[in-house]
Amino acid sequence: ETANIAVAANFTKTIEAVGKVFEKETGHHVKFSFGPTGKLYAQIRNGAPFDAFFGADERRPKKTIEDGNGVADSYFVYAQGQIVLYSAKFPVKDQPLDVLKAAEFNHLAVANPKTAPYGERAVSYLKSKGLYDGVKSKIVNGESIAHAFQYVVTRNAEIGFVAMSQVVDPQSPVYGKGQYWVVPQTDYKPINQGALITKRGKDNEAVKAFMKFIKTPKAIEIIKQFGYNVS
Amino acid sequence: MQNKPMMHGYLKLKLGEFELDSGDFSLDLDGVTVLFGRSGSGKSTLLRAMSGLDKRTQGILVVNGKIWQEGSRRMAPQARNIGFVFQDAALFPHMTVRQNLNYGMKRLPKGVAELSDAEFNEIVSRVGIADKLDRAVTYLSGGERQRVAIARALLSRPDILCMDEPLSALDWRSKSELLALIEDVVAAYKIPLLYITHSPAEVERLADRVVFMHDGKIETVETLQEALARPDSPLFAEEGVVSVLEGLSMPMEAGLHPVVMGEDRLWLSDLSELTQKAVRVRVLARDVSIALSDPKDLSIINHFKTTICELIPKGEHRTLVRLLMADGQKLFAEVTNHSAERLHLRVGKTVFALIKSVAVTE
Amino acid sequence: MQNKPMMHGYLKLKLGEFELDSGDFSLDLDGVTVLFGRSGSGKSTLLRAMSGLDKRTQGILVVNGKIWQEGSRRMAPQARNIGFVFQDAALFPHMTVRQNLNYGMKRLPKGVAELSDAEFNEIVSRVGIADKLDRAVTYLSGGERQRVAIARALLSRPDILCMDEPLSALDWRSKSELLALIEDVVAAYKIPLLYITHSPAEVERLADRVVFMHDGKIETVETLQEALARPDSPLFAEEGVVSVLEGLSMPMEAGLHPVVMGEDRLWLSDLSELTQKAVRVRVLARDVSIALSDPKDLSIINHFKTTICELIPKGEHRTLVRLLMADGQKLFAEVTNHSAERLHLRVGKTVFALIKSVAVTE
Amino acid sequence: MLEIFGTEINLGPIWLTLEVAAITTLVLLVVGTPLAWWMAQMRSSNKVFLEALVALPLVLPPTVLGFYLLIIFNPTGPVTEFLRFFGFEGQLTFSKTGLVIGSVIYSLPFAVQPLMHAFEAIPQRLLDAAATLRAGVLDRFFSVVLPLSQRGFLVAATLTFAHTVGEFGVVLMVGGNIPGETRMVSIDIFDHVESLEYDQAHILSAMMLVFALVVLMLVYGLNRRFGVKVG
Amino acid sequence: MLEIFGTEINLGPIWLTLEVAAITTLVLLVVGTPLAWWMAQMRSSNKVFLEALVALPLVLPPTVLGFYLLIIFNPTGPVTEFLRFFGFEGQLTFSKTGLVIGSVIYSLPFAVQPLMHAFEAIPQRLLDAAATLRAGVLDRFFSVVLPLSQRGFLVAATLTFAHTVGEFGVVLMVGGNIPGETRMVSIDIFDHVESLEYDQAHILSAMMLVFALVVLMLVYGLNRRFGVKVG
Ligand SMILES: Nc1ncnc2c1ncn2[C@@H]1O[C@H](COP(=O)(O)OP(=O)(O)OP(=O)(O)O)[C@@H](O)[C@H]1O
Ligand SMILES: Nc1ncnc2c1ncn2[C@@H]1O[C@H](COP(=O)(O)OP(=O)(O)OP(=O)(O)O)[C@@H](O)[C@H]1O
Ligand SMILES: [Mg+2]
Ligand SMILES: [Mg+2]
Repeated sequence: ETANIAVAANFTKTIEAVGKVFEKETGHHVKFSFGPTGKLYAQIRNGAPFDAFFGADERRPKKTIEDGNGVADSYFVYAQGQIVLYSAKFPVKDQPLDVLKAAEFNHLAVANPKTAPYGERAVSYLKSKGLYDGVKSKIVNGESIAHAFQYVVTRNAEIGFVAMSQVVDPQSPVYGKGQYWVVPQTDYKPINQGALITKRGKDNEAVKAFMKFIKTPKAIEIIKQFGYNVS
Repeated sequence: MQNKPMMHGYLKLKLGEFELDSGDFSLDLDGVTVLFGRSGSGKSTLLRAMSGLDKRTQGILVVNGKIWQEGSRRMAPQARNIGFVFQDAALFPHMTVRQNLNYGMKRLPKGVAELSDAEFNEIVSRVGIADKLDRAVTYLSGGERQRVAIARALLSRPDILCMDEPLSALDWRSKSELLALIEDVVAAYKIPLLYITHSPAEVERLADRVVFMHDGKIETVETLQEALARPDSPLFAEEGVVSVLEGLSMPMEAGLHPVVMGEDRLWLSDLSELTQKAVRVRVLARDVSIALSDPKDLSIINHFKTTICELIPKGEHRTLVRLLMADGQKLFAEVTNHSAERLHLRVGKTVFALIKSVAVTE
Repeated sequence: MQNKPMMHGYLKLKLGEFELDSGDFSLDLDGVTVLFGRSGSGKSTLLRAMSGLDKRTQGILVVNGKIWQEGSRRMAPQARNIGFVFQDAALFPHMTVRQNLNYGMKRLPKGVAELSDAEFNEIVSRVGIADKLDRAVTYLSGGERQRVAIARALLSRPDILCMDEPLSALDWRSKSELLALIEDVVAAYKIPLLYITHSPAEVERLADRVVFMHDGKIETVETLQEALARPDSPLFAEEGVVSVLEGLSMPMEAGLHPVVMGEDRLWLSDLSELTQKAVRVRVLARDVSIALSDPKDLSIINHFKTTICELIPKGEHRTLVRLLMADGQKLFAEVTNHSAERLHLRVGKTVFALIKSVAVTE
Repeated sequence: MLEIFGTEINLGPIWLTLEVAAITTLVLLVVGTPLAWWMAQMRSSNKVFLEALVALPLVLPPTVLGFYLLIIFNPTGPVTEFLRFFGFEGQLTFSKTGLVIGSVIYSLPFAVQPLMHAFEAIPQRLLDAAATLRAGVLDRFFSVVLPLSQRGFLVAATLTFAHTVGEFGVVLMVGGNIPGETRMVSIDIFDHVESLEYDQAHILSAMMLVFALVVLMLVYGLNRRFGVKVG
Repeated sequence: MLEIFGTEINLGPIWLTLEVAAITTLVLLVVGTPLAWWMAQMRSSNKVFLEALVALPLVLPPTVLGFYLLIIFNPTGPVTEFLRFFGFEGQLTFSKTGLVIGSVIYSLPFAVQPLMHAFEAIPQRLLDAAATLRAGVLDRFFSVVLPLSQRGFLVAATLTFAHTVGEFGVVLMVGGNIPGETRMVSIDIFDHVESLEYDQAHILSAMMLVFALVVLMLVYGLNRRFGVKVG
């Protein structure tokens, strides 16, 4: 059987890796559609043929269930994103707070706090440390965490809050270059990424199997490799 | 019982400041009808209105019993079976000459046979574009474009032909070749022709009737005879008064064509083979001289004994003399007042009319 | 020491199958030079090449000592100070008539004064568009467009005027009004004019010299006198042979203008006030009759005693008689062979030439 | 699958893109031609309104336009209901149909504006001449108007085609990014960028550029060879 | 800030959008006119290549185009270095300059194609007539070509303007979505949609549509009143 699964864009690579293993092990087939979480939400609300929905936050998957488009008890948190501060130029690994305080950079890339949980957590972290006002005028908003990362990669922003998954990936263009500092998990609310089975996928065996598979240690191992936490 | 082909109606068309307001008119639709009038008098506008090419036309137009226009409802031009040669040719720039010609031929109404290849070739070569058939039309010379437009209209076998100054950009030789062609086609296929020209020579050669236009109005519709009989006819404005005489042509003698008019014979030195028996010749009044006696040792060969029936002072020291020929036809002679006095010309006097040169019109 | 204004060169221009290849030519740049030739012979192409309007022109062109073209390098047309009246008017559709006229006036070269309002008004009203100045040009009639184009070129005060069949779409009255205007402007401002026309009447009226073209080549360049002296001149193709006589005009007597030619007097019944003392009159050979004795009771007023100096058989049963007038000028008469025999015309014989009608050319 | 410089490239999205772009161009020419002709002939003041209306799809950001299309073409919405009535089965969104509909609406101005412009430039006297040669309205249109507006059609077709190829927002929203079904190459590139597979993104982009360059040069070259100049 | 139906609307992005769209249109007309004229006059086969090149920005998805612009315009890249050489200070990305540059490149085909089309339709004989009336090349251009290609300019300007207003991908990518500086209304609407603030999205979209409709109607109305028909 085949399942169509809508996945938040930031999780693209990870879930493809998981999916490959899943397909090999179960013989089921999964097709992933990627997009911004809000867009996926709107699509499901308007009859998109998705059997499951992996969001980038908790809010929009939960809202899908509230709307009556999801299977109520299928919701779970499949991964937690980790924020890192990355720069190719500044010594963020050793003195992250000094760098932020000095604010000698032109641009600090952050995902849009309004639409991306990574951005929202990064901003609230800055605020909690009293650093926000100092860097506020330097912030450039990427529409998603991937977009914020592109700012940094292309050196348009000298420094930025990006996702752990983006710097630990051996294929990443910044892999082994520059410095990054993992923002302590304790300093921000966890970025829970929630998933659920949609009403359409209720009876889809492949989806059920996949949801089960993603909670197995094997899958969790892969997810962790890509820089996510799984609690 | 078949009615005579006719076009009658009343057409109005307001274009900016100009207003066409034809007045009631009625035209026989056979042979050639010429629209004549000064530049800007509305000839093109009237012809377009008659052809249904302007949506804003108002009025009524009935052709051969069919209603072409009633109020602002008009029959579409493509349904009228009209051939039109535009003042500026209006060739299709995306087609070769041949494709332009074929355009109308491919759209013949049912029941009308296409022209044979021989007929096609004849028209094309007489129009003088046989060697240009496969050229793009964009770079034709002014005269070449007009010739293609004429051929295109002729080949589309319309029920009525309209031509808007089709010969204006041509040298006289092309002009006279095409005039002959137009005459032949009109005669052979019996297509009535509506024709705009500024040239009185073309009018006299082609016209059966003339529509005189002035300031957007039709002033009069006259047969060519009537138009020529009036000494003040606008046709004469350029070359002066003209008489048109009718007669029967006879076989050639000593390089001259005799044309018999009652007892008189007019000798035509015209070169062309006269195919028709009944001919029409055109004599400029200023080409007619008057002698009191029949002069013998003179190179002028045409001497007619005539009676003066009217002396019309023309101003500018000229007198127009209307002469009655033996067979009753009228002939105008223009002389200076000085000569008229010297020769004591009076109404009723018998004089000899000497005609130097003569042109055949039909 | 100033040289005579001249244009000389050799122009080549290949357009598709047509090839302009002028050959060496050399023209005096004063008065009016007419390009004459059949439709498609390359008149428009040559004029465009002379004006620098076609980039593909090759050859050499030197005007008043300045090099306008050398090889494929050409001086830009806007630098040549040429006024051009195009065969199809080429008015700017986004401007009113007045704006079209102003276009050239606003771009006078330094040192050339703009025409005064009075001069502007005169030209505009003589061209006959005074009441149309504020109209959009899009809907002008064919003749109106040509008139605007003529006025536009005249008002731009060029050093050389080029006109490509500027009068073809006009009625004869507008034609003759505009011819008079063109003559006046050319004379008053001393602008040399290059002029294309198909009408021999226009040639005879305007031309100082004629460039005969055939098949893309300049056949000959002749003064009008030379062109008219040749009995086989292409100018005569339509109306037959023409003689042009020169004389001095005298004050009017009894409504007639005497023109003195040596001992002879030619009586002109021409209406117009003759401003010039030296006049040129044009006589069609077929308007000249020959009498053996001086006829008395005849309305023909012009009788000249002449000597036959040549008899030219013209074929088609016609003979062209070249007559020597008392003052040495040549006069052609055309008679039928039949008349020539009847009158026993021989070279050396003294005959009377009767001239019925006469037109003044200049 | 194709391997270029050691990088695997999935050709599916490319074919899909070309197919959708071709269909969209075709549909737009077929639909846009009469519309443009009708508008070119209009003299009333409605014309102004219509002209503005046709240009509107440009004003909304594609994702937003997509969002509204999603709402309008919702499987329980009025449009789908209406089509059901005529025996239509299936769904307008999340399918190739959806992609085409979205692209057609989004590219409408690119087709209609140049066509209208071209139609308006055709001299009335040529249409008059055709009418006197017995060509009816349709006949005139096909024999005179069409060939003389060749250049306009070319502009319309290339703008539409290229625009559909590069379209992203609308097709992402209406199509749903389902692999093998609605994943167009623009989305594919974007996915690669998101998942840090820059190599694939570069290669795909380069392929599209080269392909487009070749196609456009061919089209323009042919036009230059066989084109007509009016006026 | 404006309150409509109890929903707060931030007008800043709207003004910015109009400003950027206006500047872009202006720049494109100024840059595109000589380019289009030059191309219209060209007879060599380079023309075909240039035509295709001009159409290329259409082929890349805007976000991808934006991504490449990010790479090209990065503050240590050659373009910026080159401009620095001429005294340019500051950064091409994350600024209004960047937005305008991005929009100009992206909308280039919409300006150049209709202009070129219009220029090519101008009858040579009118240019000849102008030349014989002593108008030089530039003079001819301004006195004959420009007024006669009015319709082409109109199409070019409205397509460019509308397209820039609705532009999303490129400005999102290059701009940095900095509130008050580079947040255009298209991004604003998108953000509202993403964060499920549908009311704001609807209101903003409606405002843009109505505004665009009015502007376009005005423009087309004026053109109809003062327009010239050639041919
Ligand atoms: N659409 C229009 N709007 C305004 N005026 C017009 C329009 N069409 C024609 N006219 C005017 O109507 C008058 C008659 O034009 P028309 O073309 O019928 O003249 P014409 O007799 O054919 O002249 P010509 O012999 O010069 O061709 C002209 O003065 C012309 O300017
Ligand atoms: N661009 C071109 N390409 C091909 N042939 C051309 C081009 N321009 C002109 N010709 C041809 O050159 C010949 C001469 O044209 P031109 O316009 O000079 O003739 P013309 O003497 O002015 O004739 P008319 O009296 O009919 O105006 C014509 O046969 C024409 O078809
Ligand atoms: Mg007319
Ligand atoms: Mg010519």
